[in-house]
Amino acid sequence: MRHVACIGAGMTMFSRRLKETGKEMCFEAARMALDEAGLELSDIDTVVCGSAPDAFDGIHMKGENLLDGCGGAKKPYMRVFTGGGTGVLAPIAGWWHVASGVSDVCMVICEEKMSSCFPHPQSAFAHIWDPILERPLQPNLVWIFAMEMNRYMQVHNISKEDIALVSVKNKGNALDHPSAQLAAKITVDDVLNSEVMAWPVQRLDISPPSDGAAALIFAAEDKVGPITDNPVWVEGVGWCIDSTMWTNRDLYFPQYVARAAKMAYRMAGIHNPFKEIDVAEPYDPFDYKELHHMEGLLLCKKGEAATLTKEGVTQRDGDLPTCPSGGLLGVGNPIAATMGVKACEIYWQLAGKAEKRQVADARTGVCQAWGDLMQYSSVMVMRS
Amino acid sequence: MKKFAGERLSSEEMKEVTHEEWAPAVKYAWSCGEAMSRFLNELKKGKLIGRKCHKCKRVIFPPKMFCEFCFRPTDEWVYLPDTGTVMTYSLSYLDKDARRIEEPILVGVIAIDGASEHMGIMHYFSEMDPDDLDFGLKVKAVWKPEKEREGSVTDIKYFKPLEGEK
Amino acid sequence: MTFVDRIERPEDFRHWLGDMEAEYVYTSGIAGDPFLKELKKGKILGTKCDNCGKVYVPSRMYCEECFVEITRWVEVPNDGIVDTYTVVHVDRDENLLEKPEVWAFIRMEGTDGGFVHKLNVLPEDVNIGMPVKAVFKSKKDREGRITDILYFEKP
Amino acid sequence: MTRVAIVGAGCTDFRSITPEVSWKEIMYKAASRAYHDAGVDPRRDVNSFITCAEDYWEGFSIFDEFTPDQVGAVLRPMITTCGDGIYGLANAFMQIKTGLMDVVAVESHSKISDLITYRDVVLFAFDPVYNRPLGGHPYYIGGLEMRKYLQKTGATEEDCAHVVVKNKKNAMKNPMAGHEADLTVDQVMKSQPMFEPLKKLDIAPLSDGAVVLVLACEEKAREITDNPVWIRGVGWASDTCWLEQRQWWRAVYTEIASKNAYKMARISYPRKEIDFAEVDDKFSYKELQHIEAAQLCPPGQAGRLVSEGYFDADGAFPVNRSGGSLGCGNLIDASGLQRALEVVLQLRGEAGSRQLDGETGVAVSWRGVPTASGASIVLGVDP
Repeated sequence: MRHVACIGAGMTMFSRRLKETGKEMCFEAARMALDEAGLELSDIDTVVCGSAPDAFDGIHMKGENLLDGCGGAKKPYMRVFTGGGTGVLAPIAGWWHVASGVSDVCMVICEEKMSSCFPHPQSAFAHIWDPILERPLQPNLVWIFAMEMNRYMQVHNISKEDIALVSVKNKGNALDHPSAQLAAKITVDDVLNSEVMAWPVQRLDISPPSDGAAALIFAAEDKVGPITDNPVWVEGVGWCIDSTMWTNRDLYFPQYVARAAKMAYRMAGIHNPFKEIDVAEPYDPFDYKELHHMEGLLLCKKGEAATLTKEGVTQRDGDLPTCPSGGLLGVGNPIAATMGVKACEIYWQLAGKAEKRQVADARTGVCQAWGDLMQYSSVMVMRS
Repeated sequence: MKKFAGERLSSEEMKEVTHEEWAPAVKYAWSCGEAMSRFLNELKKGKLIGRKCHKCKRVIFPPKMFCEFCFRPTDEWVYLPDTGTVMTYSLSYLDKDARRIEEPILVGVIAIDGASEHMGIMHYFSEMDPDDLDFGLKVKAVWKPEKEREGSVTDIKYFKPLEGEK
Repeated sequence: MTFVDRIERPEDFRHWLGDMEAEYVYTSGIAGDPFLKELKKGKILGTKCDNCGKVYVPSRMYCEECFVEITRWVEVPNDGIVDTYTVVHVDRDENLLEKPEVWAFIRMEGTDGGFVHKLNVLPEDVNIGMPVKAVFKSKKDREGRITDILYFEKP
Repeated sequence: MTRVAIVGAGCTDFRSITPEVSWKEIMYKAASRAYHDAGVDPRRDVNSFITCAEDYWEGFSIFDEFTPDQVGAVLRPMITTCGDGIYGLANAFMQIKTGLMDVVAVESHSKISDLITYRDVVLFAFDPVYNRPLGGHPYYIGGLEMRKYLQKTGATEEDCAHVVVKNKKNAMKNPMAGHEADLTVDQVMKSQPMFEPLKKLDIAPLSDGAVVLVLACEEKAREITDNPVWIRGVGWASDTCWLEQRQWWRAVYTEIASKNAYKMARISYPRKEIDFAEVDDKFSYKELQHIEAAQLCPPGQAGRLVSEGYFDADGAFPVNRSGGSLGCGNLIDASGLQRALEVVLQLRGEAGSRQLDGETGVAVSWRGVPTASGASIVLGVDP
């Protein structure tokens, strides 16, 4: 297994609507990553595209349409797609392209253009359900997150106030992110008074749909020397999927996240995640999910995440800075392109390039993505 | 190329810039196959049916012709009562087109009695005070009249609290 | 045998009807917007990569091979050469068309690109290498779309 | 680094409609046969699972949600590759090469009979601003390509008709095939012109079917089976996606993919070192295009050679002994695994009345209209 390093990252603005086409967004993100790594497209020998439902961009076999913007023309180019988990699974695919020895320098581009689905991506979300068991009930996607949040709150007796703290933290952190779509100084009361969508989920508990793209470049250890003296090494990767039947499991603890995390930690030689990890970017499309995923990532005991948040442990200057980027809640949620605030953020943090968002002396970081019908998770551990 | 590039558009500008509109014809007739065909035909008769795996002893509902834990064919059909327990729930103030509604839609996951732990389906609740909707509530299916049933999960109108519960 | 119980009567098999339909609005993008605005005026634009000199029609925001941003716009004559063509006999539902249509890829002169479009030429008169010219809709019917070009025909 | 072998193969037969199984059940059938063939228990012995699928072929916004249960991947690492089956094999190959995974299952299927509006979905893959607004039947792309191919190589429509006759006849000996037939070149030439010069019989008919292959690292492969089929080389590539930029008559993607696969397999004279091939033939002329792009005959000569019987079952270089897509049926994104499966069966000597002799085979795939993407994989009896 060749040792693999991240040597450059890039991302576009996250916005409810962007003028750029999907291809153009991919180019902007890829060009930023190449510029940061000081490379040209000719230095890249394979390209991986990560993009979530075709139903958002409104193009069947979307990977084929994006390929020239990703720099894939006349190159080995492949798209991987695991729902919301694509944001970290695509970089993991980039990792095995290089670690396997098949490729020396691999560029991973993630893209999502949800604004093409008009007037609201909600109509694309209407088709993620089982056609026989669930679509006849005409469900709204928020229902299942409300049901998971409700169960999580009930088992651990966690209040809405505790959960709202996450939204306040992340939307505040996002004020320091140039791409932020919904950065704002808000209070817990703002969250509790916001419009109820599907109890217990309210408007400010949720991240917005966005357009955006992100890019990350991986290189093999023997190629890193001339390129950069500040590589960030991929130390652990893990991914796991649970049964399709989300109605057949207890939703209070994400078992599949724990399995993906254990896989990554075993590979990275991490035995006490809370102590050994300096910065974490769990997937936070909803505020309760950051807590749910901190527990899934074994960063704390079940039900303890809310307490840590209340004690400020997850602040940028806390013992375990969590979502210093501002996450999906603050910067935006372009599904696959959330790689920009997860994998790319951890790279920038560990390379000391996070500017105003920089966490002091961070050496080991973990990023995580989550998706499908509350059943998929991908985890990557990096170390500088 | 500047960093964090991108030109934001407001919803009005979206239609001012040159653009294309399209609504694809994408229609399906999914083959329900063995398990779902039987499941739907039984719903039409007002019955719930599951499959049992003799190796792990689980009664799987909704039914599958294979057990995903043991990766082997499931062994027998098992009829199940139309009562169950609320595993989780939500009160939705958005209808299917994400428009706000005053009266919430009560929806949740019901673990069906007789099936293994947690084996449930999502469905509506009604004929009850929303405040009574809680974890562990015992509920019973309310069916459409037989002649209106067509073999669909909507042959069950909703679940309501079991008598004597509330 | 994969399953231990099988349905024996074909009429017991069910099919479930459904769709995956939604409405879509596609922005034409940073390079597409100026191209279609000029097309509406009956003019065809391309973009030229300063690095390798390639002229892209339709216009592009970046060069595919040099992977650098392109900002140079060039006007392109409405004339092209038929690079390849086909005579289409069926519509999208595979019903026979009353009159077969001629579709072609027309390479625009002096560029590395062109248009996939229809030809207003009889099937028997078409051949590869034949010069053709873009014919636009009347000014008032144009909408800033690729369909503002009605078809290509002999100059 | 370890070498990688295919140790198990399973498939359903290829039929135009399969009303008796749902998409879950057709995947389960192929998977249970593959695991039985390899003698492995997916719940214990398989470390990673890969599915190749696209949302709109299946009818779900996120099809990845609906795949784990039926291949035995519940609470296991699994991904969906949006590509042809050979792209899935490439991902499995890389996962095993890293040493992180020992045994990986790759699944791909077609349940295209469930999709009512196939042509509208194919058109939905076209560029929404520059190509799709013109509408029409999306297969006109095939007509444009075939015309240019015939012009550039001097091949004739009769040569393409020979491909159809050869493949549908080959399929007569393939019990899994769904579109076998004894045809004459004249019959093909007289079939309904659709997108001249592409005629109705030049187009492979759609078909349902599922294929699962089980891959293993060298150590596990020797434990699992005594006749593993080794992956000597794999490559995948895309030409530009713009119709306006494309080389209409050359399969550039196969040129790049095959070059990479041969480099990995240390093959310098493909025509001599490879014994037979299974190449994509969703349209008749594509087989000729892919044979030339994969360096399996001199450039521009495939048309002449196919008419001379050079690629027949008993010819100098058999191509598509299985019957190809024209004979078995077009499995859309599972076509790559359909091609690779035949090469595996041939190399294991399990091709029955279709058996060829040979120690190295290549499978070449194309993702269909409107893409210019494809993959190539070189398999051999020894590593």
